[in-house]
Amino acid sequence: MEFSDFLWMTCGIFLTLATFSFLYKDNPFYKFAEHLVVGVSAGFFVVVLWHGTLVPNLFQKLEDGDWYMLWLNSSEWWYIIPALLGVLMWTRFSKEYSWVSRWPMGLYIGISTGIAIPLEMSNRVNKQLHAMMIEIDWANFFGGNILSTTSGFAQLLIFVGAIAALIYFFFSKEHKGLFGGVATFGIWILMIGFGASFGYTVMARVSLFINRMQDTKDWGIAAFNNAEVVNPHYGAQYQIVFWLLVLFVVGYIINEIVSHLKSKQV
Amino acid sequence: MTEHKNIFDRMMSLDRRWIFLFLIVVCVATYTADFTIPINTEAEVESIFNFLDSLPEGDIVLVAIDYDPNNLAELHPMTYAVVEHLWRKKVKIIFTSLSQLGPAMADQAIRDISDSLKVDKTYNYNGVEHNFKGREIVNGVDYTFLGFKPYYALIILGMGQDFRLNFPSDYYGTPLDDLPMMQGVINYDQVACVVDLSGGNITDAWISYGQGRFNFPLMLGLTGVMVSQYYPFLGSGQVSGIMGGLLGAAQYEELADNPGRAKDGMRVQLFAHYVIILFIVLGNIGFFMSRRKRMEGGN
Amino acid sequence: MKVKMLLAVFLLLAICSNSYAQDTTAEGDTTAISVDSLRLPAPPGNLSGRDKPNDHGHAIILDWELSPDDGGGSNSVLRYDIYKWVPQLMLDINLVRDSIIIIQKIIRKTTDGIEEGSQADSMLKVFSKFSKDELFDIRNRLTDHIKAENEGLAEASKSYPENGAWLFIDKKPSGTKTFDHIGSKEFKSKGFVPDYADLYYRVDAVTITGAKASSEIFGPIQSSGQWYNTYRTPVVFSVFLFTILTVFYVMRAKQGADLYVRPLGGIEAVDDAIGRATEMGRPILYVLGLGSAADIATIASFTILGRVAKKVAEYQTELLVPTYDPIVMTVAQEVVKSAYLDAGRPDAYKEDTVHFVTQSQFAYVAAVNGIMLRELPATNVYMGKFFAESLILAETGALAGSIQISGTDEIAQIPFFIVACDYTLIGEELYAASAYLGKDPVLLGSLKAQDYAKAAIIILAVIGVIVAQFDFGHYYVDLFEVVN
Amino acid sequence: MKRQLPFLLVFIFGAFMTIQYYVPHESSEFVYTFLLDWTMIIGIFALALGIWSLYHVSVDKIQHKKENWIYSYVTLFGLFIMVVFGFSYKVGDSWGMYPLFVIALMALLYCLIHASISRSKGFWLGLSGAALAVSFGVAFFDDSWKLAFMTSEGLKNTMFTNFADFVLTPILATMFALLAFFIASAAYRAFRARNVLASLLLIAAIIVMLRFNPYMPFGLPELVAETSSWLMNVPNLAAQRAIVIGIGLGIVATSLKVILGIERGYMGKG
Repeated sequence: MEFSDFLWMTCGIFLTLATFSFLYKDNPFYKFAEHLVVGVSAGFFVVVLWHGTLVPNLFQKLEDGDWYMLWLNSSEWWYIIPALLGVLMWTRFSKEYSWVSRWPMGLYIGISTGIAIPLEMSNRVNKQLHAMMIEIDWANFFGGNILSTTSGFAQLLIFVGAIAALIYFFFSKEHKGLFGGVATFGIWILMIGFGASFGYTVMARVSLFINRMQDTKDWGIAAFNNAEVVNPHYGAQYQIVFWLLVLFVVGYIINEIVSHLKSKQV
Repeated sequence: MTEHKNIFDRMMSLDRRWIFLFLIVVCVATYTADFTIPINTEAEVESIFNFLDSLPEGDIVLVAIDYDPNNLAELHPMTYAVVEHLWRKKVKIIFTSLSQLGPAMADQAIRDISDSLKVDKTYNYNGVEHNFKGREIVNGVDYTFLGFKPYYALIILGMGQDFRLNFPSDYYGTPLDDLPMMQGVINYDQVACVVDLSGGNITDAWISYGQGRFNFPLMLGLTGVMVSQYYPFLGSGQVSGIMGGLLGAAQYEELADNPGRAKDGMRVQLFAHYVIILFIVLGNIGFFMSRRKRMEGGN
Repeated sequence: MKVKMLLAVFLLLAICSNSYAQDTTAEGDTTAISVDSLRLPAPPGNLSGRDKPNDHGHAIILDWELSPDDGGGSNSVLRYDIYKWVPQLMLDINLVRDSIIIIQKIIRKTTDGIEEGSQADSMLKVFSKFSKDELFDIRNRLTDHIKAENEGLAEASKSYPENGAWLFIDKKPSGTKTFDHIGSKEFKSKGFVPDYADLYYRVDAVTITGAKASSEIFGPIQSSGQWYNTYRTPVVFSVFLFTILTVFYVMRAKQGADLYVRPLGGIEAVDDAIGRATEMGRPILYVLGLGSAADIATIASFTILGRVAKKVAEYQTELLVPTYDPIVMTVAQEVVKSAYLDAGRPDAYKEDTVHFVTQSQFAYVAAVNGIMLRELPATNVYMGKFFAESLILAETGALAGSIQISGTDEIAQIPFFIVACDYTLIGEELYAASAYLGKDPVLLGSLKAQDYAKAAIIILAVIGVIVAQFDFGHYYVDLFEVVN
Repeated sequence: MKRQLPFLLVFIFGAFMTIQYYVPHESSEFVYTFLLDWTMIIGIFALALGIWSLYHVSVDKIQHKKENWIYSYVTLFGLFIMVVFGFSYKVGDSWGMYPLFVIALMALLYCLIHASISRSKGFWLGLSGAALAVSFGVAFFDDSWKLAFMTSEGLKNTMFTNFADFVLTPILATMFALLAFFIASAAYRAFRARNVLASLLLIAAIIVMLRFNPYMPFGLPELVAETSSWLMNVPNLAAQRAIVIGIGLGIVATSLKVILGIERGYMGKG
């Protein structure tokens, strides 16, 4: 690893620590990391969307046209229309004409709601309804084990639970009497489901932290040249940078503790 | 104000930064400390281990590294655990990698594992101590890496006829007939079993075209989210064993007494879960005790 | 000059065309060892085909019976190769298509992937001499040329079996009995399959040694596109009935029918929360989530934002709306501006109330976290589409001591909102919220329609499960199936 | 025209897209993909508005010296430096005068910010003209690097990738990793057995969290593992199915209201 690569890596570690410092409290390092990431990511997306979408989906469609013909002589001239609509969005820069930008907005929302109606009806309603109508496995009702997830009992419970939870969502009927009882069972099922999926997610989230620890460890390995493949460029400067960052972090922590103790004395 | 707070009230309203600190300390400590935790092994992983462990020296196993770097975190530990176990027992391995982005990663993993085989090691499993001498792993003698070819279903079928059909030479360009271990190895008939490690639908092809057609023992290593949909094949006997996610890999490492990446991860996971549960319990104790106090006070 | 250029191009095409045809037919034989060393397998039988139903055309479904040698034995069939007969005209056009691709590559300056000395390479050398404008011209002329020639394909394929060649399409593993030949609808693409032209197919059974036996030729058959997708009939019915139901109840509500809705905790909290913010003199943070304006959850959130902004304007509290998507930002600006206008306080509206942050998930979260800790909003409202960041936002908000109200239709995130927020609208309740907040009887009417739709679903599902236990049940269950 | 035309557009395009779903024919597909292209292109044009908003808010902070105004420079420089990197790339072996070019552009940005907030506009505009001239000069005379707008070499610029890999990725990954801690604090704060519902949530979560815990007596580990898989596959599935159906109806109802013009709150009228 070249020393410059190591410096970049150190920069990454510093920003990692700066972001983690948010857990303690809002502080200048977090503020720096936060403002930096907002700017850099916005710039990153400008570049990526330009090269990835605007060039292939618009510029390349119009590239054989000429600007003085307003690109109307290009082979796919109809791509002028979305470009024009896009330009209409820019009327928002003016106070007087900003109402024009409502046209492309209306078009955008019309298209998206129009797509949603049949698609969501099919995927979320029709298909789920069809999936509910199953032949229950009566021969294997308890599957030798009450906790089996494929037994007839489990299938029946999924069906009944889904119906009950659906009843909970009724807006125009008070949760009273038998209806209220079923709705209560429904909310129980919902809560059990939510609890289970909360508990299940913990593992995935802890792995994220493990990955960050792994990155930090890799940095340490690079600093002390402990890797299996010996770095031909290795020198003392790697360790100097390492200790500088460590010293900096430790110094900040001590400073925080001291100022905390002082504020308590007052 | 603070004087009135008893211990239970405090338990109920801890500053969250104590939780963060505690969690960080526990995670870093368990990550850096060198100890192992017992892992409960499940029957579907045990069957894989027992089968592979019963193979005599010189047998051949086909290990299909059919995942790409996206699923590396979950499936790499399995590759390491299984391959090291087999090589320690001097079982020979044929590797394939039927996922487009897989071969370079698989090649790197094979080299890594070869390096770790150079040292002597002692394992203690099934109640017996196993001493293994370190040795050099030789390409063509201990393993053959066939590499990648497109149309995985056809490749799986083709290997049932002859490995040379789709792979006249291996990943490094050596003709298969020039490799010592491939002498007399024609197709699946000479292979003891197939271990497929995959994060996608290549698994389906191994089940229907491979096992379904040529009837070899098939073992699967899958990502955590895939596991539940393959249990039916276990029940029907088409698949002899399943390892699922990091947990499955950790179970194999436990069985082979070869703690590695998966158990390192699980160690941190277990204690992080403990910390969270501990704080939940603390909060609830505080909640119940102070509620009882309040009720008593009210009466 | 230009005519000469084009002549040169076509000359090149004519030279290459013969070798090209052979290239394509030989493609299936990559794994062959020797053809004559073993006896031939039995061919697949009864090849038949039909136009793929409910599609945009350009596709044929082929069915055949397995070769008797499929399944075990040393003479076992390894795979089936599918061939299609194409007229010479198609091969000629394909060559023009290749040259268009090469011209395209020169224009884009991406010439990697072309092997030295290959046919493509020689084409590349010819075309590289032209200027960019000339290349555009050649490309457009060639495109027009193939467009015109494509018209003649239907006529040319009548010459079968003269003047044409068998083109390899795909290979399928043994045991496969059907193949969907889905051609391209794009006339510029090499996989183009013309509609309303005669197509002929053949399937070869191939053994390990490469010995192959061809089925009888099937054809002619024509592909065509349909104007109605019958697989989606159940969806037509559901959408139609639901629309009628909605319109009916909206009409009834307009006529003044009294419609009861049960109270929702999260909705009632919104009013209190705005009052609380006013008392404390602190702002209200409204997060529209990570959805784009194409997500209906975001559109529902706009309507809620409108109601909230109106109340905020009346109470003269500050509103903060950081956004993730630029279109969401513009729409939200419009919403908030109109709300201030409706409340009679257009002067209090500031353009920066709704501002853009960035389009990166966690950078956006970092910025919103900063806002929460520095501006200390009295109330945070999260409505819309949320992903993994839901818990980071909600926990930071709780740390800042804000009252939090959330609603999302991302099922995976609902547990985290329930755990960390004071009030949560679960899934569907998000869509009902704007009707609740507006107290507009017309909108409440549509809630009634939703309830009846749910009741209908429950009844249909219960009947479905009961009849599914009997053999005749599938007649009923199949009515609800939507095939993709 | 001002008020009604947008709603008319919503109705026309909404109704068209609803019907398009049932028509598989080529011509209907062509319009469908074309319209999707439209939305994408409109979205990118709108990004200019977004960037303007970000710039405006940051400059506003600097102008009024609001709390933490100094950090706004970090945002603005981060934004513009990425854009510069993304549209330039190295041709030869060295970068030549490229650093000067970048610095000149950053100076240009600084002058422009001050030109828009300071009273002495002329001075700052003059300075920015000078910075612009320097950057143009460098770009014109230096052949070791190039600007590229229509081809995507900029994405492979090492400065661009380094900023993406060592600035963007660590911060984003760490923000994500904060979840490991927040999930703990949220669990501590909210999982109290206050009532039946909270208890159900709590118990289900704890059982699933213990699914791989080896330190339990009498075969409990297997029981817990089985129970947790049952919880995930039975009650959780039932709950999800109900929510999905409800959401589906909610989406369709909302879309219908929008297309039919019953709900107009999304454009500020309601």
